[in-house]
Amino acid sequence: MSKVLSLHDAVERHVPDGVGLLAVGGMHLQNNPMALVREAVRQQRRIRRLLTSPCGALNADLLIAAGLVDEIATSYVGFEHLGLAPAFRRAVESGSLRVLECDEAYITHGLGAGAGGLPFAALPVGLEVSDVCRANPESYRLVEDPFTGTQVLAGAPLRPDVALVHASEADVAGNAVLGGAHFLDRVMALAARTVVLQVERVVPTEQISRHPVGTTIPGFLVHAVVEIPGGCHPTASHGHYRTDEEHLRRYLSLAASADGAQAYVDDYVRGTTEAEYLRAQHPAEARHAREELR
Amino acid sequence: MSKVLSLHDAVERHVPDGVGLLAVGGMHLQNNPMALVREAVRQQRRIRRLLTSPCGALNADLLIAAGLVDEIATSYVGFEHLGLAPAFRRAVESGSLRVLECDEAYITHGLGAGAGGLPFAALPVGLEVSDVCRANPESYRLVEDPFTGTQVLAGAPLRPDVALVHASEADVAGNAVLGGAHFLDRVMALAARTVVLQVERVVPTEQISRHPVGTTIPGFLVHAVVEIPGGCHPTASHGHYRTDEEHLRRYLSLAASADGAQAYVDDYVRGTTEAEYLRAQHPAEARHAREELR
Amino acid sequence: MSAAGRGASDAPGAGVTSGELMAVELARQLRDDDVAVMGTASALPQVACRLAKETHAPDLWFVAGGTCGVNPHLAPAVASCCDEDLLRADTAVPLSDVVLLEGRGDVFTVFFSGGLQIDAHGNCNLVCVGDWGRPSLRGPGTVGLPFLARVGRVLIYTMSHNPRTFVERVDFLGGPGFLDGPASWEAAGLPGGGPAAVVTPLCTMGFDPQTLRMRLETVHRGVTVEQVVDATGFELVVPAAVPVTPDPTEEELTMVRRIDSGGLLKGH
Amino acid sequence: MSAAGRGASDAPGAGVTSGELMAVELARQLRDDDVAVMGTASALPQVACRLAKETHAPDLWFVAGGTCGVNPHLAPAVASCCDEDLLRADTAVPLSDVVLLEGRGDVFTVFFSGGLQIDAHGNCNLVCVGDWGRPSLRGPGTVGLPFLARVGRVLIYTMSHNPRTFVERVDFLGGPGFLDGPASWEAAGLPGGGPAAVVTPLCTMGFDPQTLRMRLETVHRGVTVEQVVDATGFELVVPAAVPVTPDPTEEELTMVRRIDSGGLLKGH
Repeated sequence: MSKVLSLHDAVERHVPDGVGLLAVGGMHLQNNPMALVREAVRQQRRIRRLLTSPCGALNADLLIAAGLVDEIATSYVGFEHLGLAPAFRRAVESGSLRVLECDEAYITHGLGAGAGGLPFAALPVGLEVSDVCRANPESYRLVEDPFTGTQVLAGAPLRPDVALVHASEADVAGNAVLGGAHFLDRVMALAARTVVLQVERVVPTEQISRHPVGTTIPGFLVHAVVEIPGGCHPTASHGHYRTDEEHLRRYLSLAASADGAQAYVDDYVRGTTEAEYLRAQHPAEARHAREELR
Repeated sequence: MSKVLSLHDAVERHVPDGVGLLAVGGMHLQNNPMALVREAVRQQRRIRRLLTSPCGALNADLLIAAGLVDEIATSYVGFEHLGLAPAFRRAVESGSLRVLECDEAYITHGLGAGAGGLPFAALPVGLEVSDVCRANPESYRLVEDPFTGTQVLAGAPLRPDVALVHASEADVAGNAVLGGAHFLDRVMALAARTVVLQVERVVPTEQISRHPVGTTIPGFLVHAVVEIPGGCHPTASHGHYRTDEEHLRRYLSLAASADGAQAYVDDYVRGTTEAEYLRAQHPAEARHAREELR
Repeated sequence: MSAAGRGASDAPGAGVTSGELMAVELARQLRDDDVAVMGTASALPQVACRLAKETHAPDLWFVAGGTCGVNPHLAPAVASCCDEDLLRADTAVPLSDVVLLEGRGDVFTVFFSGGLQIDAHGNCNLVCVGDWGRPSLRGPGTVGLPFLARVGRVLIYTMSHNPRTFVERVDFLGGPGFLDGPASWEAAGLPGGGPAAVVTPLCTMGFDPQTLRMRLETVHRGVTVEQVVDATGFELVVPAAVPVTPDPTEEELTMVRRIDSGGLLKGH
Repeated sequence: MSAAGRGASDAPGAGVTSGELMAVELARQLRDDDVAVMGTASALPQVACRLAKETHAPDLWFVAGGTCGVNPHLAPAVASCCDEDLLRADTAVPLSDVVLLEGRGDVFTVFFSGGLQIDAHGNCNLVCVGDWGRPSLRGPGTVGLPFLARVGRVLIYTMSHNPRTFVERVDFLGGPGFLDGPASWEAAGLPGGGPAAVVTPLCTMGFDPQTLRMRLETVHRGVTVEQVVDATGFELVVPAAVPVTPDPTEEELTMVRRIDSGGLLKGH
């Protein structure tokens, strides 16, 4: 049974309005599953809690700009060398967005605990001195190490209800190949109850089979596959295209004000179909292929 | 600086006599780093505690047959469809080998905890009903989950002093490619203080660079590389040769008695160099190449 | 028809071996929405899964633990769960990921199990016979059997149906079945569903819903109920009527033999 | 020579920019047996590591966190730590493995850090200015900075040497330096070695071994001690003699510009 769905149907069926914990894959300005994120904006999906990989960027900021996020669990939202995240900043500074302050270790090990059905993740000694755990007592607690008797930090398991993840290619059964870096995308897919994949292309299973152990996501974890070449734009897709920094700068400059952010959401997301957006913003000529990354 | 060493020097320098926790890679009848194991027998390295991947085979049984192992932490020592492990059986039944009874979950997550500097690994609810944790109170303890207040099982971190691991190829800096399945070999390499790699061939770095993320062991974890084509014999080496079941059956039949085990160790290990052994037991014609696995 | 089921020579139908029949019986336990995982020496469940996938359960997933090939193509099936041929598969994952997912509990719906000892409540033991501290027989270990506590349905299989294997209570509880029966099973509140079926060269068994003890369901052609009772070291629940296990269809048999073209199930 | 170091136009030597000089200064901190890791927006430490590796530290290892390329070849260096070009490297590992190894504590000997705020004891803050609950400036977050507590040597760099960045005490302790000084540092008993150096467009600093407060080591050519003191929002330890930072050699400069052929460090 094919899991390939249209962008509309994938979001409609698998991203419920008011989703409890929605995880968005990719990292910094790369491999953000932007087509899925934009569609969630078009379908006005309210997100009770959003989780980023250690470093979120437009995948988080756009959802926040669209006013859809109640809370965010993150260790970073920003645009790396391009600047701070304007909607995230504004929402936190104005008190309209609650932050579950996390660090990279907790996000990684918390997702690992979610994937493994582990009750919690004990974290390395020393991490308890940062203020992160005090800012987020919901996710971090102290626990007595039963082997040494000392108090150590524990992180709650992270079990996303839905993960939106980009992969280079997948077959119709959902077996997917990560092109290039993995970031936390494999771990996110292992931990989430529902995985919606956005891919550059759907390929025959034989093409997936050729990839070695450790580079793929098995289809039994995947609920929907959306083929949408270019769909990470304006972020990069490893092996397919680079970050469109010009477009991101335009976003940053618009989103610097609440009105501008609204205008961006209206003009580039709500007021346009994904196909129209990509045709206008990300023509196929802007893409390349580095097969060796895949 | 090249890390390539002769078999003799690698073991002499990196496997101390009386090593505290020695981990042996591979699983069942595949990818056992037998050349390193045989050399440890030739150099009479006493092992205070031996750790197998979830399933050890000849890698453990031979060291036990040679009388070198005080204790073993394992979830399985056997020869899969070929039968039980004769030296392991005899040693445990006679009380000369102490067993730290483990299960696959603990070995995997315990090594993960070792790799991550985590104080311990909280284990999935339900695993506490098996007798494994009661048989091994040193490695398993109960801990109060600080998020739910319930008692859950915790496993002590596994930090091998030395790991002996097979890989398909490596460069002189120790960057290695696992051919075929990973078993727990990557995790073992991540967790061990010292990693000694046995490889089918040493290749230029450019050849390692072509392999995608998730299939390699980075050289900064590796202390020595030993090039020894055929060195997993009589176990298989994924992508290079299959299990020599005939030889293994000979081992099993000999090792069924203590004297026979001694005779095997004398004839096939102590009384022969590695080169002589391979020439006699595992001629190059017995090998093949499945490049697509690498 | 001869009264057996324990060898190629005297099996029912067109020379069907016990192994072949067991593969078919295990396949019948599998559903289209299952995700199954198996471990050590798992030629039988490999064949069963591939057969189910090519017949009534095309969307079934199965993972050959060890190598962790996902839906291995199996032409032919292999004896070792770590054989490189299992990487001829739709895809493959690292073992450490499979161990993670075994703990998640809601990914794998079927776990194949077995043991040196299997007891009346479906508990499995691959560790030892006798006292753990000084066993009369030391087995290999528990491997992943403690995960049975968390999986939807446990399918138990063994080629050894005799009173040494089928005991009232395992000497070492490695893979939990229904523990000591209804009271202890309820008290433990385990996330898993417990054992669902036990397939041997003599018969297929399930569990009595009241007592959670093993119950005879069908006897393989040529085997009598009395033979099964004699070969079982505990008091088996035997219903008034015990049908004969349905013979493999021509299609099933042809397919099993294509999947097992190396004849691994021929010798059993 | 002009009195600056903050722009390409008025840098010392043959048009050496602050970024280029800082890369050279960071490279000088690296040793042949180091294994270094860096994260977000790390063009500068990328170049520093590659430079060190091609000069005095050929056996140095460095990992560009994010993409996790190992010894990326960097021709040219890239602005984003997640750029696919960082996979042009000796090898690469999954991020989850790098996070594991950061926790192990004995693998990475050098961790590059920075922040919106860096305080007198080398603590770093990338989370917020003002009260965390209602910040006047919300920064991106802590990323992996809490790991600073476990690493051998922390190398801090920033392009912003001003009193808003260099504060007496960080408003949010994300990346631990020497905490609140010797007493608290000793009490915490952290496994790591703490911050080792701070490199800015104006100067290179270390830490006073008695007070564990930041201490001026060298000023970059054209910068005065007074300028540094004015640009620092806390009382800096200033030794009697502060030498000028050694100029990059011709070889270093040529190499930096080859590694940074895209000119990322030119604009700074």
